[in-house]
Amino acid sequence: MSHVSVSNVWKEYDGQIVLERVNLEVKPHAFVSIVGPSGCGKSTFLRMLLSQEMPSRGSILVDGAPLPPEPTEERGVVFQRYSVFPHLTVLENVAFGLEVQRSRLVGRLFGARRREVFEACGEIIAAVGLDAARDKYPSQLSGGMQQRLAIAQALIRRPRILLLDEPFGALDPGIRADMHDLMLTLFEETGLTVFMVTHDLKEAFHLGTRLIAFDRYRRRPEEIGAYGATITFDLPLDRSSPREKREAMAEIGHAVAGN
Amino acid sequence: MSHVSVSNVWKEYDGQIVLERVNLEVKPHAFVSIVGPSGCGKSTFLRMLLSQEMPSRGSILVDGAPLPPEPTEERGVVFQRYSVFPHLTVLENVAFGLEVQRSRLVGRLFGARRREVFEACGEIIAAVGLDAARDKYPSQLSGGMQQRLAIAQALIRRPRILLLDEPFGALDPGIRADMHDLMLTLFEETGLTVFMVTHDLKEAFHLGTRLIAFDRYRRRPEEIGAYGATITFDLPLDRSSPREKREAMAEIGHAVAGN
Amino acid sequence: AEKTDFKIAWTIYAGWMPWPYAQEHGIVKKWADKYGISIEFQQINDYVESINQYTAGKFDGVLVTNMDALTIPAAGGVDTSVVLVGDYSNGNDGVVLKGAKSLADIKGQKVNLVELSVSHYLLARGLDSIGLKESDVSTVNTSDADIVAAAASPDVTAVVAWNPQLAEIKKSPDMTEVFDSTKIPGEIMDLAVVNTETLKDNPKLGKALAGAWFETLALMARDDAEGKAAREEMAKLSGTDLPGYDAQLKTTYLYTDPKDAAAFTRSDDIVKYMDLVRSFSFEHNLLGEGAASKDVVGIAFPGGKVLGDAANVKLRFDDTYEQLAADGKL
Amino acid sequence: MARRWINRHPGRAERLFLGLLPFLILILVYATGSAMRLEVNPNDKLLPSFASLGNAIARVAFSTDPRTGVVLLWADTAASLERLVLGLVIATALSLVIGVVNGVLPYVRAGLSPMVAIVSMIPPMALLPVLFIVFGLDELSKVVLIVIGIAPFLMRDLEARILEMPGEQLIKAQTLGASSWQIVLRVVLPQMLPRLIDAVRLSLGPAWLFLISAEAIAADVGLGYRIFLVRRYLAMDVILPYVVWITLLALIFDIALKRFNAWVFPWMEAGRRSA
Amino acid sequence: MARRWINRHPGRAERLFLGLLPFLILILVYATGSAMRLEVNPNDKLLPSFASLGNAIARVAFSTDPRTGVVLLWADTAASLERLVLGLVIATALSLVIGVVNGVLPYVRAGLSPMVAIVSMIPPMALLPVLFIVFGLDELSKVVLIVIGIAPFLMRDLEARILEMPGEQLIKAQTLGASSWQIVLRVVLPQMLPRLIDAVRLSLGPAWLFLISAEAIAADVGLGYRIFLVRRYLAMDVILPYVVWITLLALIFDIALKRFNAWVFPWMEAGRRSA
Ligand SMILES: Nc1ncnc2c1ncn2[C@@H]1O[C@H](COP(=O)(O)OP(=O)(O)OP(=O)(O)O)[C@@H](O)[C@H]1O
Ligand SMILES: Nc1ncnc2c1ncn2[C@@H]1O[C@H](COP(=O)(O)OP(=O)(O)OP(=O)(O)O)[C@@H](O)[C@H]1O
Ligand SMILES: [Mg+2]
Ligand SMILES: [Mg+2]
Repeated sequence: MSHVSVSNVWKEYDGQIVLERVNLEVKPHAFVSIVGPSGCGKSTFLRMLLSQEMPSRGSILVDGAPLPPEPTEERGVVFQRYSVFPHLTVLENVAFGLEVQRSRLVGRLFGARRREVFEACGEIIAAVGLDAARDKYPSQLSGGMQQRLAIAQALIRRPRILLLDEPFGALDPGIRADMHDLMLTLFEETGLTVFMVTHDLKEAFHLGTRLIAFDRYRRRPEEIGAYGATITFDLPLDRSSPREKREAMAEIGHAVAGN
Repeated sequence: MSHVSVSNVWKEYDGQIVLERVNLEVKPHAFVSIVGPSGCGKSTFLRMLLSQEMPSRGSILVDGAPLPPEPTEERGVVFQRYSVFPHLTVLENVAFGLEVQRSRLVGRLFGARRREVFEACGEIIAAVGLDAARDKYPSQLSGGMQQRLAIAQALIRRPRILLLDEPFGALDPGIRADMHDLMLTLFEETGLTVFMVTHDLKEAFHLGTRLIAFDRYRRRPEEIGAYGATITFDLPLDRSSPREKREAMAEIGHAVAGN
Repeated sequence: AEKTDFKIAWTIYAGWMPWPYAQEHGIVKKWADKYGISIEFQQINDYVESINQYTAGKFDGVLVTNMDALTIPAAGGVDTSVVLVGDYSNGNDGVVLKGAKSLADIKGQKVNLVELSVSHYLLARGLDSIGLKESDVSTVNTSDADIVAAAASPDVTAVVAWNPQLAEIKKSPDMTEVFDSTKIPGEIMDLAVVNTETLKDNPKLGKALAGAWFETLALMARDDAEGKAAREEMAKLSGTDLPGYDAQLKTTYLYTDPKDAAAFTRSDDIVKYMDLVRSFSFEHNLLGEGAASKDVVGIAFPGGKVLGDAANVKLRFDDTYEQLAADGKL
Repeated sequence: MARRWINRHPGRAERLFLGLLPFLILILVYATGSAMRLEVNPNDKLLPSFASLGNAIARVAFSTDPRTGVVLLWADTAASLERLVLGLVIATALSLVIGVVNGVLPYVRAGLSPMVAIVSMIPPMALLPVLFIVFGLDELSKVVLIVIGIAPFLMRDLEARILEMPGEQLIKAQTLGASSWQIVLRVVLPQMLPRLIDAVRLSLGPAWLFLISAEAIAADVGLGYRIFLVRRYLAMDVILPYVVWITLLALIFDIALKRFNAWVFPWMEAGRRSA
Repeated sequence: MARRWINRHPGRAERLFLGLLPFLILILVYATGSAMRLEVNPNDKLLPSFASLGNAIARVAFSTDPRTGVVLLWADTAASLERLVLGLVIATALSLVIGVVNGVLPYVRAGLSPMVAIVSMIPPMALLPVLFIVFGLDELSKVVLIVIGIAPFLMRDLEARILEMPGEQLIKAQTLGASSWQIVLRVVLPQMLPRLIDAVRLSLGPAWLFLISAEAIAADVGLGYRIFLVRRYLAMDVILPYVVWITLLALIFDIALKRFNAWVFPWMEAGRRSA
């Protein structure tokens, strides 16, 4: 059975077609890496998976049911731009998801229950390397630190689908490798389905169990607007065969670079 | 003669030491790649080179003279966060530097002179691949497109020193390769000196003629704040020897990843 | 200094409406031309502001009550001459109680009025007449523009007001007028005053004003169509209609005949009235905070009579122009 | 699944209905109140019936005043609008200059910002006598009252908005060789004009307030003058239509300025979150 | 190299000097004007000398009034502050509720937003008669006038600020399972409180204005009452100190609210560009 099913989705903005004829069937527990040139509509695609925007045409089904019309806790997200809450400390940002879950009325815990939740958050904060900044506000963090915080925040509710929009772009290689390990561990442990937009092909191959590329078939300037991008490559990735992977990588790299 | 000379520079914020004992001599026409873990002070270092902030101690000399106390057109910049003018179109954003140069009084050209400048900007706009978006406003561009615009804008005045803070982080590999070529061409043609912060070691090696890494010697949580980061690696890069490059890369990668 | 252009401030009030009428119908111009000067009447909505502007020197003259002439320009050191005593309030000011029958019921009530104005004076005189003191009531300063609405408010039980507001307030069935200015005739006068120095240097101004004033009064007093038309226009100007305006005129004793005006200005009554007014003013600190007694500001009357400090005369009742009009010598 | 309320947007028709609803309720409440009062006292002037409102409107808006030969409402409106527009234009121009130099130049800010903050706290009404004496009782003082009343707010708002601008933009402009003057002209001003106009929209209410207050004290024509004139007779049948008319005028100004902003500064709209 | 003016920051001492300069100039201008007028008429009341100002201050602020047995200035201040604070608190609370639901819930916005916009344009002074009837002539109507005067501005500002919030935050909160109510409580409200307080600071001027106007219309104690009472005899020696005092009080409120904001909402300051 296919878990996420995208059929014939189009998306226009004010008459400008961004995406057209997007079809995709994703099995449960897939890690879909999404690549494609800048401005081709990758973020737009993620926004539709999130129900932040509606497709202009076509439908998206999850487990056979249409996507709920609004974001839910089953689909977590890390945006390209920073999306943590500026008025909460690192710890409070991470605890937010648990607090609203456990206190429906005021969305906030007190006393022992609060301490308990905060302790539970310590682990993931440590995992993203923000232990020393637990009590800082986002504006006191560097860009990369904010993004790591956003990742921790999105993971705390253990969503079934995780949408990542260039989540590791601002991280240095060391931290990035740690985050990759964290992602893979979580992915294996929880049976999560992940959609990740990235510009780093190596990352796409390293993490993904499947790689799709968005691109336009028509590239002449006067055609942009009238024709949108769609899925031009769709490769299942087998993590066990490094050679195949390298070959596929070269092929895709070539195609996506567009020359 | 050394072109840019940084001697014993410290930077503190509210008693928290971010950088300490930074010493660096840079020859003219160098391409300095800067790497280091997130939050270690790379952006802070660039801000000081830009005169956006003053060192807490120590001095920075350019061609033997102290750095002017404010940003000048000799030092161009592309920030980590988007820094184009939201009220100008792509074309106007790029033309800005030329307009303020040629019209001291109103910073704006009219008629034939305006057309001439706008035409001159066409080339670099094409070079960063924004031809189709010449008349769009930044808010109508994707993140990557905005960043490419910022690069074109910074290059138009042909600064002698160019400061780049993760300029290509948001670009897809194809565009990124084009931008690399553009950077290298410009670098060779103009005798520019470049300081570029990046998280991508491959990029650092590919573009740089020299690579420096910032890091802390002390990493225990209770020591952060009391001790800052400083330059821990400083390698001249010879573009002609791929093997050496690969070896150095492995070494640095290991060190910077911190494990 | 001698000059030819004069500005007088006026505000809307039944007894003063002849002035704007005279201006619009060229009567003022006719008389001013006769004396080779020009006089402009400028309307100010806010009565106190018009006096303040006169006191600050922005106008050569102003239409004002006797008490305000004493307490604002005169007490403020601006030597002021009364050129014309236009009328006195003969029922135009009144004390109104809600659901009570006599003035004695006012005891202990909160009274809404324009504090330190002629309303306040009327209240004091009323209380005096039945042996009450001002401390037997408490006063709430209420703007004259809003006093009608205030009176309609459920928690207001006692109001002192002048026309046309008074008439509006009395229209409400539960309001009873328990005291009015017919009980103190002549004490609340409406005057045309001019800066003394200006008048001394330019007696023509006084003559022109007197000429225009009595001509207009004669016109409006007529019971024929022309007189009615004049009054109708004055009514319009003051924002009401002819019956409303006529009702207000009934409670205004206009000195239509210049002889009467001159006689009243010279009478002993006016000295007595001004003494009452200055006593009230002194008791309410209106002659200046530092005033040692009610004598600090001198008031001069025709024939050399002076109330208070003769060395500091700042308010002068002058019958010259009324007399000239009476003698037909203008 | 039911959507969260924050995600539910009314349709066109619903929006129209919801927007009109409070007004319908208001009219109903008025009608009831009026009927109740008129039953007790048929001469009550406070809440006149719709019929007498209609009469009064016909009198002031559609027939010439026999005395002056003009239609009162239009004469009043013309006089008031002239004062208002003049006051708004002067206040805006002044605030633009002072707000921008305050926001951009630290030295000027150190000198003027505290002064502007303090002046913005002075209740201008209390100083009316001085104003009238300094600026005379004619049009000038009315315009000056509007300017004094709203300019400090505009200046402070503008200064704050400029200080909120991302510092990177000013740095970027400097690295492109722009002088202080050029930065003001090409970076700060164009971005601040739409904000200023938004601030002017917020000032429309106070501007009318000051105009009416000034007209209540010294004028012989104008909307505020008329209201003041008939207020002593409690002629609510004239006051209420005048108030509605003033509100309508203010609203038209507001909408016109909003449209103007969207039209002249397209880049503002391009980035807005849809409402 | 000479720095650009936008990059030059005055030092501590310079800032103090520059900040005081306009006030010194003002005092000088006043002293000259006063001396000139007093030369012409020693009894002139419009611009009293500093000596008579001092006398008046001593009289109203430091000695009991013989008639009432209280120190006038303190009695007036206490009465006015009570009304002002009450009005501000009620207006703020009301605006918080309405502004937030307007900003967050599209359905409520469709209904209330136009109404609030229109109410914000009504000049409240013109409707005083109705206010008097409904709320009486005592304290309540004064407080209500303040509320009616400033609440619509606060509501509109809050609504606009909420609409300016990055949409990503609301989306993010939803993906973390927050309900509309939880989003309001934990995301919108905490971020809006400091903005609301900033808006209240901007409303301090208007709030005083409405208070003084209300006190001018009907009162027996209060700062506005005193000013309008003594205006009857142009006692600028009392009016001017009262105006200065009101300005000072407003300023203290302003600074206190600013401090409060920085203290209670540290995250606001953390990200600010240094001035
Ligand atoms: N709200 C909008 N209104 C109009 N056009 C939009 C809007 N949002 C996005 N677009 C357009 O849609 C296209 C796709 O944008 P999107 O942000 O999805 O690109 P992307 O693939 O994520 O690019 P990048 O890799 O640079 O982030 C762009 O051409 C952009 O101009
Ligand atoms: N204005 C400031 N006030 C206080 N601390 C600051 C300020 N700016 C930066 N810092 C601190 O200085 C340190 C270095 O920040 P910086 O932005 O230079 O890091 P970076 O190396 O560029 O990180 P990244 O790779 O994530 O961009 C961080 O710990 C940050 O918290
Ligand atoms: Mg994107
Ligand atoms: Mg950085």
